[in-house]
Amino acid sequence: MTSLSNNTLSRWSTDELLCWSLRGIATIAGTIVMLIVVFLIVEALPVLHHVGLLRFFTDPSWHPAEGLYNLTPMLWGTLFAMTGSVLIATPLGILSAVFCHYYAPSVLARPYRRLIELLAGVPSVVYGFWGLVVLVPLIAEIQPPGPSLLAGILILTIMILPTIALMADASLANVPQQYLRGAAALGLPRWATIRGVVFPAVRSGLFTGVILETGRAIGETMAILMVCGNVVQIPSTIFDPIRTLTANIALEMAYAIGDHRAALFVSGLVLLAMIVALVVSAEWVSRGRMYG
Amino acid sequence: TAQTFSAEQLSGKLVITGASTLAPLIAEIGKRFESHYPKVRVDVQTGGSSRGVADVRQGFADIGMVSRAMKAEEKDLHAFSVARDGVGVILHKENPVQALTDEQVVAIYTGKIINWKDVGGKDAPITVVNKAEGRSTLEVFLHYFKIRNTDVKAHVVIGDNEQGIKTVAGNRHAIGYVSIGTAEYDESQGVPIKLLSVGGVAASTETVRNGTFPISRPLHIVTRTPPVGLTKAFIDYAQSKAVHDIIKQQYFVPMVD
Amino acid sequence: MAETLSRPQNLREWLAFVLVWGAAGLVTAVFCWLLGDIVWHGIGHVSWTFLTAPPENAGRQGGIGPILASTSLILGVCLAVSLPIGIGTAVLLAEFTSDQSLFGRITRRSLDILAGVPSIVFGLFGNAFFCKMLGLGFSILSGGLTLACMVLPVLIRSTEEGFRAVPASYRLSAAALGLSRTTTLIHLLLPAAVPGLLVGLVLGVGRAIAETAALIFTSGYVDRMPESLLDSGRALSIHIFDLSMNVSGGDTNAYASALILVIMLLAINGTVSWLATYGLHRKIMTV
Amino acid sequence: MTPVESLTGPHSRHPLEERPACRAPQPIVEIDRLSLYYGDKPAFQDVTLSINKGCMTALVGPSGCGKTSFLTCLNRLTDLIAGCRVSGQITINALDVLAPGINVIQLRRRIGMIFQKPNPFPLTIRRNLEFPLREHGIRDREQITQIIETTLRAVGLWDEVKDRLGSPALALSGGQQQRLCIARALALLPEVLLMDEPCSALDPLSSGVVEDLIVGLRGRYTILIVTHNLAQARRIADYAALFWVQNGAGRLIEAGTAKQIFENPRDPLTAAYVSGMRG
Amino acid sequence: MTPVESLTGPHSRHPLEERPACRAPQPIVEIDRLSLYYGDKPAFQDVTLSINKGCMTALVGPSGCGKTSFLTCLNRLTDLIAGCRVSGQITINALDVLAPGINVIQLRRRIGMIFQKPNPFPLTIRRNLEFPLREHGIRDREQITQIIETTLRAVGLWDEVKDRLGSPALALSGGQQQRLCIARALALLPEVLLMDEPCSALDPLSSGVVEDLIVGLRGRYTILIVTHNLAQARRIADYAALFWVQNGAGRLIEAGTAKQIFENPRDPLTAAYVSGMRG
Ligand SMILES: Nc1ncnc2c1ncn2[C@@H]1O[C@H](COP(=O)(O)OP(=O)(O)OP(=O)(O)O)[C@@H](O)[C@H]1O
Ligand SMILES: Nc1ncnc2c1ncn2[C@@H]1O[C@H](COP(=O)(O)OP(=O)(O)OP(=O)(O)O)[C@@H](O)[C@H]1O
Ligand SMILES: [Mg+2]
Ligand SMILES: [Mg+2]
Repeated sequence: MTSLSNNTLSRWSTDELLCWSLRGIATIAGTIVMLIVVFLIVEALPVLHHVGLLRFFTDPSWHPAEGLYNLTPMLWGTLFAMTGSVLIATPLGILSAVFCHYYAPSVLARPYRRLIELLAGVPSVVYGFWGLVVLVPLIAEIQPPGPSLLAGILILTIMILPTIALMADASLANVPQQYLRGAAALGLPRWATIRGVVFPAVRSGLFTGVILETGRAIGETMAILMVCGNVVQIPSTIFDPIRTLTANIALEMAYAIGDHRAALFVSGLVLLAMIVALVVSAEWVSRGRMYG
Repeated sequence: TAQTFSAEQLSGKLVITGASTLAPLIAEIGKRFESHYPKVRVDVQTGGSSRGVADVRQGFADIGMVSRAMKAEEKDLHAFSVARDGVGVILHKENPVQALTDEQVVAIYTGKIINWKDVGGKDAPITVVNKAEGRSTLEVFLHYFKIRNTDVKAHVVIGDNEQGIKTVAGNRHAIGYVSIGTAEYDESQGVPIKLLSVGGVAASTETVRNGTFPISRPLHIVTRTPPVGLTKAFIDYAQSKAVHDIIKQQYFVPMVD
Repeated sequence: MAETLSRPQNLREWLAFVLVWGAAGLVTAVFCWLLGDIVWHGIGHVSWTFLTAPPENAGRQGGIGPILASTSLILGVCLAVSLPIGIGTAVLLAEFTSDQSLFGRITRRSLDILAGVPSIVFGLFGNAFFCKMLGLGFSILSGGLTLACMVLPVLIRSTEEGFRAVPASYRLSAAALGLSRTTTLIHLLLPAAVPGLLVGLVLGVGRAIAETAALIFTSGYVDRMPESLLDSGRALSIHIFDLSMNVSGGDTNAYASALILVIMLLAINGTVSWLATYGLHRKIMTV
Repeated sequence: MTPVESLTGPHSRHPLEERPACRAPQPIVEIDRLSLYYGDKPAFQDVTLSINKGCMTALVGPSGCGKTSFLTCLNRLTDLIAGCRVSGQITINALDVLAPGINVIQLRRRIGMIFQKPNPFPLTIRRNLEFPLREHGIRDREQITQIIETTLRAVGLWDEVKDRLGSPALALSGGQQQRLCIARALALLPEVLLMDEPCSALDPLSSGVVEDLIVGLRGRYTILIVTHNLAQARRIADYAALFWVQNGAGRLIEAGTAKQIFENPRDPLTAAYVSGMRG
Repeated sequence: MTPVESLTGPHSRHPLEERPACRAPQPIVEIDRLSLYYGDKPAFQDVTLSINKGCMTALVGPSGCGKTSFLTCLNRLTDLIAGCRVSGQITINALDVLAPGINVIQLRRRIGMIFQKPNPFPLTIRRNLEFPLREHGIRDREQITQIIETTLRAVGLWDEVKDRLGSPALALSGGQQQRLCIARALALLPEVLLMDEPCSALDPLSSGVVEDLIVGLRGRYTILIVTHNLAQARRIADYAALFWVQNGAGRLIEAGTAKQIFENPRDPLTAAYVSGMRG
C-alpha cells in the first residue's frame, strides 16, 4: 500500500489543509462513539451506584420492578442469535456474491444484485411483521410456542445477508483477471478456482463484511423483539424463546422509571462491551493483516 | 369548556409526549383541536408513559400521556383522565375453551396448569403470553389476579397490544391479555381470536363503560403546573364530549357519558 | 466473467454448482415470499391520493403524503451530513494513514464499534444529545443527524475498500507530475473509488430508510406536512411500525406503505447506479 | 543432464507417450481458417497453420496483431471473454478443440499456458503447485511432494526455495515467479505449452535463466512461444510465424522454419520486420 | 528537425535557459552517500554519483538491485511509500532535495518521470496533458492547446491522435500510451528526466519508436534512464552506471562513460555483466 502520510513536507497549503480537515472529520466518528459511551454511563450511573455492577450477573432473575437485575440470560440470548445468524448468513451471502460473478448468466446477475440491494433496505419492522405473522406460526406448528431463538436467527439471517453479500460482491469485482485466467489455463474447474484462488485473494473484503454484518446482528432491535418471544431465560433448544439485550431495552424503556430505566442503560453498556470484545478479538484474529 | 376561547386568542405550539397507546388518540384529538384554532399546532410524540412523565418534569413537553394510574411518586404532576381502557383475556378462536375462572387464569399464568385438557380443552401445551415489565396492562392484570410478576411462567413476552393479538392469532394454544377495544375491533375484522369473560362479566367496551368489567385502566394526560391558557384549553377540549366520537373511533372508552 | 456454458466436471464441482444455485434460489425465494406478501396485501391500496393525501383516523384511512415528504427530508439531511464525513474519513484512512498508525487504528476500531451499536441506543442518544442538549427538539434535523451517525460506519468502510482498489500507479504517476494530493484525490482517486462508495451508499440508504427505533425518539411521530427542518416529521418506517403494532386495523395501510417504501428504495438505488455508470463515464475513461 | 530429463524420472506417474524430439515434421496442432472477433471487431482472421510435434514454434509480430488472442483460442481461454467469437477449426491430436461439447478442463490440462506477467496465485509456493495437482485428482501426499520437488528442480528453483515452500509465492522475484508458473504448468504434464512472452517482464539475468529453461524444454514438449525478442526467437525456435495487422485485423503473413523466416524471408513485410527491428 | 527542436518554438512560455548539450561534463545532480531502506531492509546503500547536465546516463543492473528505488529518491516519490527511509544527500542545481522543508510539488515539476508500465490517467488524451498543466498554473485555453500540440508533435503522436483527443487515453496502444506519458512529462518543461525502463513493456516496433524519441531528446534534457537492454544502453547513453546486489543491498559497482563501461570495464562484475548478458 502506498500512503501519503509522510509527505507533510510539501509547502502546498491546500494539501495541509486537506489533511488536517480530514483528520478533523475523522475525529467526529471517534467522538460519536465517545459521546455514546459517556451518555450510556451517565444514564446508567444511578443504578450502578445503588446495586453495583456485579449484581447484573449474579442476581437470580431479571425483574427490575422488584429489584432483580440479572442480565446474563440476555447476554447469552444475544450471543446465540448473533452466532446463529452469522453462521448461516456468511456462507449464504458469499455464495450469493459468487453466484453473481461466476455462475449466473449476466441477465440474472444484474436483477439478483438489485434484489439483494432491496433486501438491505426493507425496514426491520417489515421483517419483524412478516416473521410474526408468517414465520412464527409455522414454527409454532412444529414446536410451540413459536416465537423462539430459531425465528430470531432466521429473521436476523435475512436482515444481515445483504451486508455480507454486497461487500463480498464488491470484493470479488476487484479480483485481478490474471488469477482467473491463470487458473483457467491450468484447467482448474470453476469451484476450485473460486475456493483456491479467489477466496484467498479477497480475504480482507470478506472479513470487513463479516465484521459489519456481525455488528448489525448484535444491534438489531425491532424485528428481533417481534419474533424472539422475549422470555428472559437461557434457551435449552432453538425452539425456546429468548430475549436479547437490544429487545430488552426497546421492550421496557418506554415504561421504565428510576432504577429500572437506568438498568436498561446498563444493558446498553453490556452490549457495547460485547461489541468491543468482538472488535478486539477480530483484530487479534487478523493481527492487523486483514486490512491491507 | 373549549368554546370560552375564540379562535383568534389561542396560538402557539403544544408538545405532547408519552404512551404510545394514547398517541393515536391524542393525535386525532389534536388535529380536531387545530381545526378549531388554526394558529395552534399540536405535536404528539411517543416514547412511553415514563418518557411522558420525564419530559413533562423537565419541561421538554407541555403535556405528558400516561396510560396507567398515577403512582405515588408522581403526585407532583397534575393528571387528567381522558378515557378508559379495559384489559381482557384472549384465546385463539379455535380453542374449545369458552370460559376460565379467575383461579384457572392464575394457575395457568403461574405455571400450575400447563395443558389445556386440565381446563376442558384439547390435549395441548398452553402457550402463556405475558406483557413486558413496566407496561400498565401488565400491572393492571397482575393486580386484579394478585399474581407477582416473578411467579409468572411466560412462554412469550410481548410489548404492544397488536403484537399480543398477532401472537395469539398465530398460535392455537396461546392465552394472552390485551386492551379490550383493540381485541374487539380485531375480532370483528375476522382475526381468529376471542375475548373471555372475567369474573362472569363479558369483556366488551360496553361493560367497561358501565363499570361492570373489573379490569380496566385509566388513560391520563399530565402537566407539571396547573394548566393555563393553551394547555388548559386543550385539556378541557380532550375531556369534553366533543371528542367522544374520536375516543370510540380509536376503540377506547370515554370517561363519562 | 462467467463461463456459464461449461458443465461441472466432478462431484465437488457439481456440489458447488448445486450449492451456489441453491443459495441464490433460496435467497430469491425468501425475498419473493416477503415481497410477494407486501405486494399482495398492499397493491390494492396504492393510488395517487394515497401518495399525496395526509393520514386520517390515526393512519387507518387517508394517505401518506406528509410522511413521504418527511422521510425524504430526513434522508436528505442524513446523506448531506454523512456523505462528506464518510468520504473524508475514508480518504483519510485509505490515503493518509498507514495501517499501523495509532490514529488510524483508533478511528477504525471506533467505527467497528459504532457499527454494532443498536439503533435504539442511537435513538436514546440522539434524543438526549440532538433533541435536548443541542436544543433541536423533535425535528427532522435531529432525526437526520442521528441517522447520519448510524450509517457512517458502513459508508466509511466500503468507501475505504473502494479507495484501496484504486491502482497505486495512479498515485505514483500523479505525484511524479508534481500534482498536489488534493488534485490527485479529487480528479483521479475519487472517481476511481466510486464503486466502493456506491456499495456504501446503497447499504447506508437502505439502513437509513428502514430505521425505526432511532427515529421514534428523534424525528418524532407528527404526521403533519413539515414546513421546516426544525419541524417534527414521521418517517415511513415509523408509520409502518405504528400501523402494524399500535393501531388496530392499520395492517392494510401498513402493507401499502411498506410497498411504497420498497418502490422508493428501488428508485433510489436505480438512480444511484445510473448516475454512477453514466456520470462516471464522462469523468473517468476506462476502456 | 538438462533440467527436463529429470522430469521423466520419478515423475512419470502414468504411462506417457515417448516425448517426441523435433525431427520429422509431424503435425500435432492443426489450425484451419481460424478467426477471432471481439464483438464486431476482428482480432485476427483466416489463420491456417500447423504446429509440429516436439518442435518450438515462435510467433512474432508487432503489438496488437493478435498473437495473444491466437494463443487463447488453442486452450479455449476465449470462453472467459464476454463477446468473444471464434470461427474456424482447431484439432489437437485429433481432438476438435472448438466443438461445443468437449471437456474444456481436460483440454486445458493437456495444454499448459505461461503468461507475459508472472501470475502465481496468492498462496504459498507449495500450495501453488499442490493445488492444481489435487484438483486434477492427484491426492497422494508423497507423490505430490515428489512432483513438487521434481518440477521445481526442472525449472531450477528447487535450491532457491526449498527452505521456504511455505512462504507466499508473491514474495518471490519476478524471474522466480515466472519459473514457478512454468513449474506449475509442467507439473500437469501438458502435451503442448503455450508461452506468451514469458521473458518480457523480466530483467536480463532472470530472462536469461528462463530462456535457458525454455531451451531445455525444447524437443521434449511441443511449444508455441510468442516473443518480441527476435534475437531470442532466432536462437531458440525451430519454426516461426509472423503476424501483421492488415485492414484492421491480424493476419498470418508467413510461416516456415526459423532459418527460412529469418535468413530468407519470402514476404517483403517479413523481410522488413526481421531486419529493421532492434533487438 | 529532430522532434524536440519544435519544443523550443511556440512552447517556450517562460524564458528558458539554453538547453545544454552534453559536451563539457558539468554536474547538475550530485548524489552523496545515498542509502534507502524499506523498513529495516536496505534497497541500496552508499551510492555516490554525479549526473552531468544535458547528458544521458544509463543505469543498468540485475533485477532488485535498487535502480527503481534510486530514481524515486531523486523526485522524492519515496515520500509516498510507508516505512521508506532515505539517508545521504542529493543536490539538484544547488537545491537540497532531501531537506525537509522544500517544495516537493515544485521539485517534481522540475524532474519528470516515466515509468516502466505506461500509466496514462483514465481520462481523455487531451485531459491527460491539460490536467497537470492547469495544476501548475497554466490556465489560458489557447496556450494549453498550443502546448498540447507541440508536445504531441515532439513525441510523434500528433498525427496519430489529433482527430481523437477526446477519446480515452487507455484505448491507445502500449507504445502510444508510453509516448503520451513522455509528452505529459515534457509539457511541464522539466530540467531532468527520469526514465524507468521506458521501453521494456512495449513491442519492438513501439519500442523502436520510443527509443528514437528518447534519442531525439538527448542533449536537450538531462536524462537518467534505467534499462535492461544493454544494447540500447550502449547505443544511446553518454554515461553508464552499474548497480549490483552485494550482501543483500544494492551498491553502485562502477560508473563512467558508456564507452568505458561497455568496452573497458574496470570491475570484473561489470565485465561479466556487459559481456555475458543476452540482449
Ligand atoms: N478482451 C478484449 N476485448 C476487446 N478487444 C480486445 C480484447 N483483447 C484484445 N483486444 C484487441 O484485439 C487485438 C489483438 O490483441 P492481442 O492482445 O491478441 O495482440 P498481441 O499481438 O498479443 O499484442 P501484444 O504484443 O501487445 O501483446 C488488439 O487490437 C486488442 O486491442
Ligand atoms: N515498496 C517496497 N517495500 C519494500 N521493499 C521494496 C519495495 N519496493 C522495492 N522493494 C525491494 O527493494 C529492492 C530494490 O527494488 P527495486 O524495485 O528498486 O529494484 P530494481 O532494480 O528496480 O528492479 P527491477 O529491475 O526488477 O525493476 C528489491 O529487493 C525489492 O524487493
Ligand atoms: Mg499479447
Ligand atoms: Mg524497477
